[in-house]
Amino acid sequence: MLFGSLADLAGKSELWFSNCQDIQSLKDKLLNEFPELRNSKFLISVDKKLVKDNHQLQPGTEVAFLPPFAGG
Amino acid sequence: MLFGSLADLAGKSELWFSNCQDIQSLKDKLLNEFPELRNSKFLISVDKKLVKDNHQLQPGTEVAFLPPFAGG
Amino acid sequence: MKEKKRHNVFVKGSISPQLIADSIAKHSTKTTIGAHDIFLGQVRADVIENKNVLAIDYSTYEEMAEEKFHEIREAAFSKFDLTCMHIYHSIGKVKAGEICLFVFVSSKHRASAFDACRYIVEEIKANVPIWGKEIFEDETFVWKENK
Amino acid sequence: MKEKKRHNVFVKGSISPQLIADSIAKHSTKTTIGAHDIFLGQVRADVIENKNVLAIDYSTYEEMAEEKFHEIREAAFSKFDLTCMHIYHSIGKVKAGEICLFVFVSSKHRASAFDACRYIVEEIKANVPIWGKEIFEDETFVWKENK
Repeated sequence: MLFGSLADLAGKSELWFSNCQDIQSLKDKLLNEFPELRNSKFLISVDKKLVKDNHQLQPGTEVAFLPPFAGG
Repeated sequence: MLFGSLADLAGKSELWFSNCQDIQSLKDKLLNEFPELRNSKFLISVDKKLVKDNHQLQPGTEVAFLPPFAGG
Repeated sequence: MKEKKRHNVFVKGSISPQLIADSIAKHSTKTTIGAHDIFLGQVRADVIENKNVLAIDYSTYEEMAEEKFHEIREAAFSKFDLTCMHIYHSIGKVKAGEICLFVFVSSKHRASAFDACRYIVEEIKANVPIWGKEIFEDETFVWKENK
Repeated sequence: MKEKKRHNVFVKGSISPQLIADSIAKHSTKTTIGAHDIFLGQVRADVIENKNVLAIDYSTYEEMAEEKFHEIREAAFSKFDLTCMHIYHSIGKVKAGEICLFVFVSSKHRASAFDACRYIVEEIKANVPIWGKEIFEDETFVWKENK
């Protein structure tokens, strides 16, 4: 899932990727498909918890790319 | 002038004393007239500014005895 | 002097939530404000020697209190980067559960609003000549003292 | 879960002064409260590259945001001695001058209310997945970023 500026740049907010063992490989696929996201800062969450690049993924897991927060 | 608990204890809030050269002598006269105030804590103001016991007084000056504040 | 007259700190009786809402609403035209911090003092139904406080009856040395509020206001504006600031304090009887102090500070960014609001409240509690009689159910009372 | 459902953090559009007044009024029955601290975030009409911000359009990752709000709430209650606490945040469009965040913390004594309110606001700004599009007069926009 893409939020905020990332969804704007990619033109969509939901995407499905198969065969991603970890966050790093998912990130590579995403940036390959949407090179316009390469200059964006973001954090990554898996099942609503922030994670690092090397976090392992299971098929069907909900991963979100979160640009800098602006609440309040 | 007496405020709060001091006015309660003395039964009045305004008093006139003559021949007081400084705060200490005024305080002595007050506590002499109202011994019930002897156990009370208070600050003293002259013309709305806090002062010390040895502050000099002019005739006609407004002196106030202020028990502990409880605003808010 | 004009500035001081325009806005009287003392309010007879409790401060109503409606006064607070109206004050907030008035700030919608000040579009450089990004943060408001509001402190409200509420009268507690404290139990003192087995008796419940029903209300506090506030009194003041008004001329001196107004000077002190003015000094606090000036000091807050010089210490912190504020857009505006309002203080209301009750005088007379305020029942337990009602509001007796309303400090409202607005600034561009949140840090100044937080710092200033706390500073102002501490200054009021320590330095403004206001007294409060805590009145019990049986109409006896004790004089409150700030810590 | 019950506790969380009872009170939804997100409000569609701006937070009205009336909602704030109603929240304050509801606390008059809680007579152990002596101090309330309220933080309000207001949308600024900032000028960015010579264009005025007219409004911010807020969006969120709602499930994650609700978990974060819940964590912040639990942490605040465990760190500070609080009587109660309420958080409201706007979602969707909020015009410059309108309120987008309302944090309301109540405690027996003032120190806990001040400490907790500031803690909660900082946590929300840093850790809750909410985004804001700053919309200009000409309908262009930039994405806001918290400091």
